[in-house]
Amino acid sequence: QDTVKIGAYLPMTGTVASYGQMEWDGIQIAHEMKPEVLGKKIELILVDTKSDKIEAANAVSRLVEKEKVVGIIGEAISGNTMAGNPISEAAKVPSVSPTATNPLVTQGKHYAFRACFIDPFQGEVAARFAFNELKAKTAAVIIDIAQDYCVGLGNFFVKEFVKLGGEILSTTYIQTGDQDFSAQLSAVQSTNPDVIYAPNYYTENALMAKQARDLGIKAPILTGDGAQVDALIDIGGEAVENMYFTGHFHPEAATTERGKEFIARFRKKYNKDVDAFVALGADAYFLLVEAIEKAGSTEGPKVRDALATIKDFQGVSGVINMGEDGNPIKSMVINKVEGGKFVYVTTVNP
Amino acid sequence: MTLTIFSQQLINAVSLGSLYALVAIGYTMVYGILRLINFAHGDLLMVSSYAAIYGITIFMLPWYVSFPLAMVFTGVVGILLDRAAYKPLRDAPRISLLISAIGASFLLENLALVIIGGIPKAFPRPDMFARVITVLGVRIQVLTLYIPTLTLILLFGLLFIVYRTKTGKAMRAASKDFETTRLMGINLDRIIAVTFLLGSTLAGAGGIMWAMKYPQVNPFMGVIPGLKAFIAAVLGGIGNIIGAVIGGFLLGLGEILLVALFPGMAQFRDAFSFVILILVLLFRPTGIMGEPITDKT
Amino acid sequence: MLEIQDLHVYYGGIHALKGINLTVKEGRIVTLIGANGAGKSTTLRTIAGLVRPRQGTIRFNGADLSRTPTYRIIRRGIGVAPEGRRVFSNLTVLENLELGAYNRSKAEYLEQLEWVYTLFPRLEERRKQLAGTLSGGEQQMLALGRALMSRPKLVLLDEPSLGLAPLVVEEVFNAIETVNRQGATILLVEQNAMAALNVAHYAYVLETGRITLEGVGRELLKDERVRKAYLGED
Amino acid sequence: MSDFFKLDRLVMQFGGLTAVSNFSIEIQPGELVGLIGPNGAGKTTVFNMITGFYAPTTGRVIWQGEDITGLKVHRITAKGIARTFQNIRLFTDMTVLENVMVSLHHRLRSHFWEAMLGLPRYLKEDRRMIQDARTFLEDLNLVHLTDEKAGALAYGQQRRLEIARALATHPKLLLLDEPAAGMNPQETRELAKLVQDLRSRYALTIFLIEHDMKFVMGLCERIKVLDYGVTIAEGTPAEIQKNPEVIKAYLGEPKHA
Amino acid sequence: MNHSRRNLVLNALSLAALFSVLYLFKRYGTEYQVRILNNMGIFITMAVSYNLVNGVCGLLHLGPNAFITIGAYTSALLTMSPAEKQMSFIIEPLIWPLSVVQAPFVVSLLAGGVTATLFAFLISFPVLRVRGDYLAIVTLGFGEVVRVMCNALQSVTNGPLGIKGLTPYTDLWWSWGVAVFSIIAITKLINSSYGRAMKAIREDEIAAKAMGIDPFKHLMLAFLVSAFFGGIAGGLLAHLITTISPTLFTFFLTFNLLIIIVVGGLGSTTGAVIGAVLFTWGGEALRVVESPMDFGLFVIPGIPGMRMVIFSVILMAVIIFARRGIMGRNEFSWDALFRRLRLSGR
Ligand SMILES: Nc1ncnc2c1ncn2[C@@H]1O[C@H](COP(=O)(O)OP(=O)(O)OP(=O)(O)O)[C@@H](O)[C@H]1O
Ligand SMILES: Nc1ncnc2c1ncn2[C@@H]1O[C@H](COP(=O)(O)OP(=O)(O)OP(=O)(O)O)[C@@H](O)[C@H]1O
Ligand SMILES: [Mg+2]
Ligand SMILES: [Mg+2]
Repeated sequence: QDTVKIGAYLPMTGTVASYGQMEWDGIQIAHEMKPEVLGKKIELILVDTKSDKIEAANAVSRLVEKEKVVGIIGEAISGNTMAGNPISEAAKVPSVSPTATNPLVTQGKHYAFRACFIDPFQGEVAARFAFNELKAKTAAVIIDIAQDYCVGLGNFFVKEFVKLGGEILSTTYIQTGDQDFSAQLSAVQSTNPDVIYAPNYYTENALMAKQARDLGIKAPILTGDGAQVDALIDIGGEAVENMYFTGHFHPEAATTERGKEFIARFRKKYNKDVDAFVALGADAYFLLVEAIEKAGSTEGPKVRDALATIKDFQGVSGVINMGEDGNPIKSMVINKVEGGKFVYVTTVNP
Repeated sequence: MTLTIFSQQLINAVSLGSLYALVAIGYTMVYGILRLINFAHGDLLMVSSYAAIYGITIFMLPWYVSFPLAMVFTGVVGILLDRAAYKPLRDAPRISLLISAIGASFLLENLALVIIGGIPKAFPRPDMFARVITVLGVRIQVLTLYIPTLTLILLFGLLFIVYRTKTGKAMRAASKDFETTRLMGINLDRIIAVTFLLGSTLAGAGGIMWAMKYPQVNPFMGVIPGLKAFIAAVLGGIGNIIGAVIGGFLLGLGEILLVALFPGMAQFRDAFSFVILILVLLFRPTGIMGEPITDKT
Repeated sequence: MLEIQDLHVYYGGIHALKGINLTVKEGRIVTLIGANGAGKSTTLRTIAGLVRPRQGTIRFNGADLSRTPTYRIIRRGIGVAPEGRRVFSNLTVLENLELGAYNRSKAEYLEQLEWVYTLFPRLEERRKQLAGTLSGGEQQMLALGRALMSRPKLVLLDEPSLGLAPLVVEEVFNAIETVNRQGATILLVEQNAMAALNVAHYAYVLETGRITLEGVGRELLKDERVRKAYLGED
Repeated sequence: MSDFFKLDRLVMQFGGLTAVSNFSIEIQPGELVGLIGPNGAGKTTVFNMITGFYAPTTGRVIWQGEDITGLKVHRITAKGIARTFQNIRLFTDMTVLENVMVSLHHRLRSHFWEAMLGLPRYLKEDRRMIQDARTFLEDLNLVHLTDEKAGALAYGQQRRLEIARALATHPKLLLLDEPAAGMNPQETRELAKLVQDLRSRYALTIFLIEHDMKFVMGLCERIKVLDYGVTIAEGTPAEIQKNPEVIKAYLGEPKHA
Repeated sequence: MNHSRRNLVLNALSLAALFSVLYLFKRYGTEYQVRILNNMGIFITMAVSYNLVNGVCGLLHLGPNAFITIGAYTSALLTMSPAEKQMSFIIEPLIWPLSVVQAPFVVSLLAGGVTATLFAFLISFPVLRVRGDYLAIVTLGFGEVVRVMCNALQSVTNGPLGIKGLTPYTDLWWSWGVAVFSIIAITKLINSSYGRAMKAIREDEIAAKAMGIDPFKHLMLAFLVSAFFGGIAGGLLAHLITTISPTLFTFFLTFNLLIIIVVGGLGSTTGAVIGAVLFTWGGEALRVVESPMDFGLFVIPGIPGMRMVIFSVILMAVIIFARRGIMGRNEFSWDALFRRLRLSGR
C-alpha cells in the first residue's frame, strides 16, 4: 500500500453543515501543509453525516470497514461523535474530534480523542474572567437549550461564578434556529446585569448582539469559542464590538510556527481569518498525523498510545499536551472584538 | 415588571407577530388554493434573501432596486417550482404533492448548501431601516413600524385579488375542484401559475423583511419561518387570509409574552406555540376564522 | 355542428367507448340514453376534453377537439353541466354563476344572469348562500344555470333531472326547450328516457360502449326494444 | 300508542334558516312510509336528524321507547336504524364484499388483538362474516361483482350496493334517501320489487325519500309531504295525489304522455 | 383451500430464507453491512407501523418521532446501569426511581413500547378531534413538544447532552425479529375486520359512521398500535447507535418516514417495507456521488452535499413518475405472483 488513509466524518449537509464545512476547509489546508506521513501519501476520505446520528454511525462504519482508514477525524457535534465513537473504538481505530466538547464524548473511551477544550473548563475560565477581570458581580446567562455545548458551558459558568461570590440574576433559554431574542433580552435588561454570559454558537450570538444593541443593552457579552467565527463580525457588525470570547488563539498573534503558516495559507486561499472551527479541524488532522509519525506505524493501538502521550504538540490553535481521557490540556486565550477584529486580551493557563 | 418593560415587550410582540403574519399570508394563499402544504415556501424566503444580497454585493444595485428584483426573481422561481415539481402532479393524490414539496424544499436547501455554502452571510440592511427611535423609554426599530404596514397593505391587496377579481374567484373555484374549474373555460394552469407567482412574490417580500430584521442568511433560514407560517395559517383557519394574519400575530404575541412573563420558561417557547395551537383547535377544530366543514350527507 | 367519428376511449384497461359515431345538428336537441355504465357520461367527458380518446375524431364547427385543452373547448362555445352537479361548494350561488360566465363581458354576464334567474327563481332567492349548503335539487339547478351562463352554442347536459322534484323536472325540461328555442344546440344525457325522448329531435341509444339504435326521438318512443328496456313496460 | 318509532316536533335551524319545523311522525313496525316534497324542503335533513348527523335544534327522536336524540351516529346505527345516502357514499377503493363486511363490523365480538394474532374465535367470526356478507350480496343481485372495487361499479349497481351495505348493519328501520335516483324506469321497477321483497324477508320498517312518483305511489302505504320544512300533507298515495296543495307545491298538474 | 396451504408453506420458506441470509451476514458480513441491515430492520418497523395510521386510516399524522423518542429514552434509561447513569448525568442528577432501576433489554423494549402507547393514548384525545391538515400540524406539534421536553427535562433525559454508553444489544436477530413480527401483526390487523373498519373511515368517514363504526375508537386503536411499535423501534435504534439525544428525533425523521411510506405506496405494507429498504440502502449507495471520481484522464473532485441534491431530485422524479408510489395500494401476495408468472410463462 502506497497511501495512508485518513477518514473524516463531518456534517457537510443538514442543520449544522456550516461547522462541518469550516472544519473541512481547515483539514484540507492542513493536508496541503503535510500531505505525507511515514513516507507515504496521505489520502483523505470525507464522508457526510447529514448532521444526523444514524448517518454518523454508518459513516464511521463505512470508513473503518470499507475504506480501511487508519485514523478518523470527526464529528463536529458531540452527539454525533458519541454515535461514531463506539464503532471506531471497537475496531481499535483512533479518532480525533475537532469540536466535540461534551465531556461524555471521551469518557470511558480508549481510542477517542479531541482537539478542543471540554465544556467545564471553558465555563469555569469564563466565570473567573468575568469575576476577576471584568469585575462583574452580577451576571445574566442566556443558553441555547438545544446544544449540549451551550448547556455545558452555561452550567459550569454558573457553578463557578456563584462559587466566586457572584450573583446570577437570571438564566434564560433560546433554541438553535431561533432568530428573535427580543423577549429574552428585554427580560435580561430589566435585571441590569454587569455581564451577560451567552455561550452560544456564532449564528445565534450575532443576531442576539444586534438585538441587544437595538434594545440599548450596554453590558458586555461574554461567550465561548463556538462564537469566535469571522461570520460573527460580518453579521454582527458594530453590535459585536466588545464581545469577549474564551478561545484557543487569536489569529493576529499565533503562538506556534505551524499556526502562523497555516493562517497565512488560509488567508491566501479564502481571504478571511481563521476561526475556531477551522483551526481545530486542522489540529485534529495534525494530531493524528503526528501520532502516526511518532508511532512509526499505522496500527491502531500504537497510534492510540502515541496520541495519548503527545506532549508539547505545536498545533494551529496553540500548544497541546494530551491529558487524561483523550482531552487536551492547553492554555486558553481571551479575545474580544475591537474595531471589527478579534484582538487578544489575555491568556489563562490550565 | 415596569410599564416601560412591558411596553417594550408589547412592541417586541407586534414586531415578531407582524413578521409571522407577513410570511403566513403568502403561505396560506398557495395553501388555501392548492391545498398544498408547500414545505418549499420557507425556502423561497431564503432564495429571495440571497438574491437581494447578490443584487447588492455583486451587481452593485441600490437596495430599492435590488429588493424588488429579488422579489420578482423569487416569484419566477416559484413558477418554475410549480412547473417542475407540482404541475406534473396536478391530478395526483395530495400526499404525493406533499412529498414533491418536501423534495423541492430539500433540493433548494441543498443546492444553496453546495453552491453557496453553509456559512451564513450578513444581510446588508439599509441604515434607514435599522434606525432606532425612543418613545417614552421604549426603543423601537423603525423596521418594526414598516413591517406591519407592509403586512396590512399586502393583506388588503391580496384580499382584493382573491375576493373581488375574476382571477381570484377562479382561484377559489380551483381550490375545490380542478375538473369543474376547467369546465368553466378557465385555464387552470395559468390560474395556478398566477397563484404561485403571487404566493412566491409574497414569500420574497417576507424573506427580505425577515432578513432585514434578522440579518443573517443561510441555506436553512427558511425552515423556521416556514413552520411558523404553517402554524399561523392553521391557527387562523386554512386558506383564510385574514385568519393567517390573526394567527401570525397571536403566535408572535404568545411567544413573546410567555418569555416576558416567565423568563425561566423560555426553553418551552417553541413547544408553547404548539400548545396555543392545540388549545385553539380544541375549541375551534377548523381554526379561528375557518368555516366549519360543510360536508353534506 | 358536432360530429363524432369512431371514438374509442379507455380507462386504463377498460374499453369504455368502442367506436362511437354521433352527429348533433345545429339547433337540435339530441339525447343519448342507455343503461347505467353504458358510457354516456364518458362520451360527454370526452367531448369536453376531460378524457382523451385513444382513437377517433370530434369535430365542432369543423375544428377537431380531440387534442384541445378543456378550457379552449369551452371557449369555443360549449357549456357543460357535469354529472353529479359539481357546484363549487365554497363559493356562493352568485359566484358560481359568475364563473360560468368567466369568458364573457360584464354586460353579457348581467344579461345571462337575469335570464337564468327567471328560469330558476330559487337561485335568485339563495344567491348569497354557499352552494355547498344547497339541497340536492337546488344544486342541480345551479349546475344547469351555471352551464348556461356562458351563452353557449352547444350545451352538454349530464342527467340534469337527477334527484329533482317532479315539478322541477318539468321545469328543467321546459327550460331545456326554451334554451333550445333561443338558439342553443343541446346534447342531453338522461335516464328519464320518457321525458328525454319527448323533447329530443333525435336520439341515440348506447349499450356498453356502442350505439345500438338511433332515430327521431318520438319514433324511438314507439320502438319495442326501447319501450321494454328503458321505459320499463312489459 | 306505541313507541316503536316516533319523531316528536323536530326542528332544525341553520343560522337564520329553519330547514325543518315541527316535524312529527309515528311509524308502526313493518310500515313502508314515504317522505316527499320539493327540493330543499328538508327531507334529507329529517334523515340526518334521525341518524344523528345533525342534532335537532329542538324536538325528540324516540326509538323503541328510548329517547335517542343527539346520540352519536354509530350508536344509533347499532340500535337498528340504517340509512343510504342521497349522494352515493361508498368506500370506493374497497371491494364490494368489503363494503358490506364493514357494516357487519359493529357486531364483531372478538378483540383487536385476537384479530392481530389470528386466534380461533376471530377466525371463526371472520368466516361467518364473509358468509353473511355474501347472502346480502345475493339478495341484491351483486354476487357476480363480489371482488370488484366499489368505485368501478355502474351507478345503478352502486345504488344497490348502498342498500346492501345498509342492510348488513342488521337494521329494523331502514331509511332510503332517493334510492331510485339515476336509474332508468326499468331499473326503478326492479328496485321497487326488491324493496318489497327485502321488507318482508328481513321484517323491515322502511322510511324513504324519493322524487320518482311512480315508485313512491306504487310502493308506499303512507306518504308525508314537506314543503319549506313544514308538513303540508299526510295520507295514502291516493289522497296525496289528489291534494291540491301538494299538486301546487310539488307534483304539478298531472300530465301523461 | 390448497392455495392457502401453499402460501403458508411459501411464507415459512421465505422466512427461513430471510433468517439464513441474516445469519450469513452476521457470520461473514462486515460490520458496515450488518449496520445497514440493522437500520433496515428498524426502519421497516417504523415505516410499517407509521403506514398503519397514515396509509390505512388516511390520517396525515406527522408525529411518529414523538413515539420513537419516548420509546428510545424509556428503553435506554432502563438498560443502563446505575453507575453509568451517574457518570453521564453531569449537570443534573437523574431523578430517583430511574437512577436505580435496571432491566433486561426485552423488558426495556416492551416498556418503551408501552410508554409510547400511553403517551399516544393521552394525546389521542386532542389529536383525533381534528382532521386533515389540522391533524397534521397538531401531531407535528406533539413531536416538537416531546423534543423540547427532552431538552428541558435534564434530570430525566440529560437534556441536549444526551445519553451515551448504551450496550449495543440490537443485533440482526432483534431488529429483523421485531420487523418480521410487526409486519405479521400489522398485516393481520389490516386484513381483519378492524382493518376494514379503518379503511372505511379513510374512504368515507361519514358513511363509516352510518355503518355503525366508531371512528374515534378505531383511529385510536391504529394510533396506539402504531405508537407501540414505534416505541419499540425507538428502543432498538437507541441500542444500535448506543447514544441518543434530542437531535436524533427532529421532524426530519418524520419526513424520512413519510417519504418512505409514500414512495413505497401509501397504504401498502409491502410498499412500506420496500420504501424502508430502498431508503436505508440507497442513502449509503448514493455516497459514491460524493467521492472523487477517477476517469483515468481526469478526476472529478467529490462535491460534498451532492448526495442530498441528487436524493431530492430522485425523490421528486420517483413521485412524479409513480404518483401512487411503487406499490400503489397493492400488497405482495403469492397468488398474484403466480398469476403473473403463469401469464408471462405463456
Ligand atoms: N374514472 C373511471 N375509471 C375507470 N372506469 C371508469 C371510470 N369512469 C367510468 N368508468 C367505466 O366506464 C364505463 C362507462 O361509464 P360512464 O360513466 O360513461 O357510464 P354512464 O353511461 O354515464 O352511466 P350512468 O348512467 O351510471 O351515469 C363504466 O363501465 C364505468 O365503470
Ligand atoms: N349544513 C347545512 N347548513 C346550512 N343549510 C343547510 C344545511 N343542510 C341543509 N341546509 C338547507 O336546508 C334545506 C333543506 O335541505 P335538505 O337537504 O334537507 O333538502 P331535501 O328536502 O333533501 O332536498 P332534495 O330533494 O333536493 O334532496 C335546504 O335549503 C338546504 O340549503
Ligand atoms: Mg353517467
Ligand atoms: Mg335530499
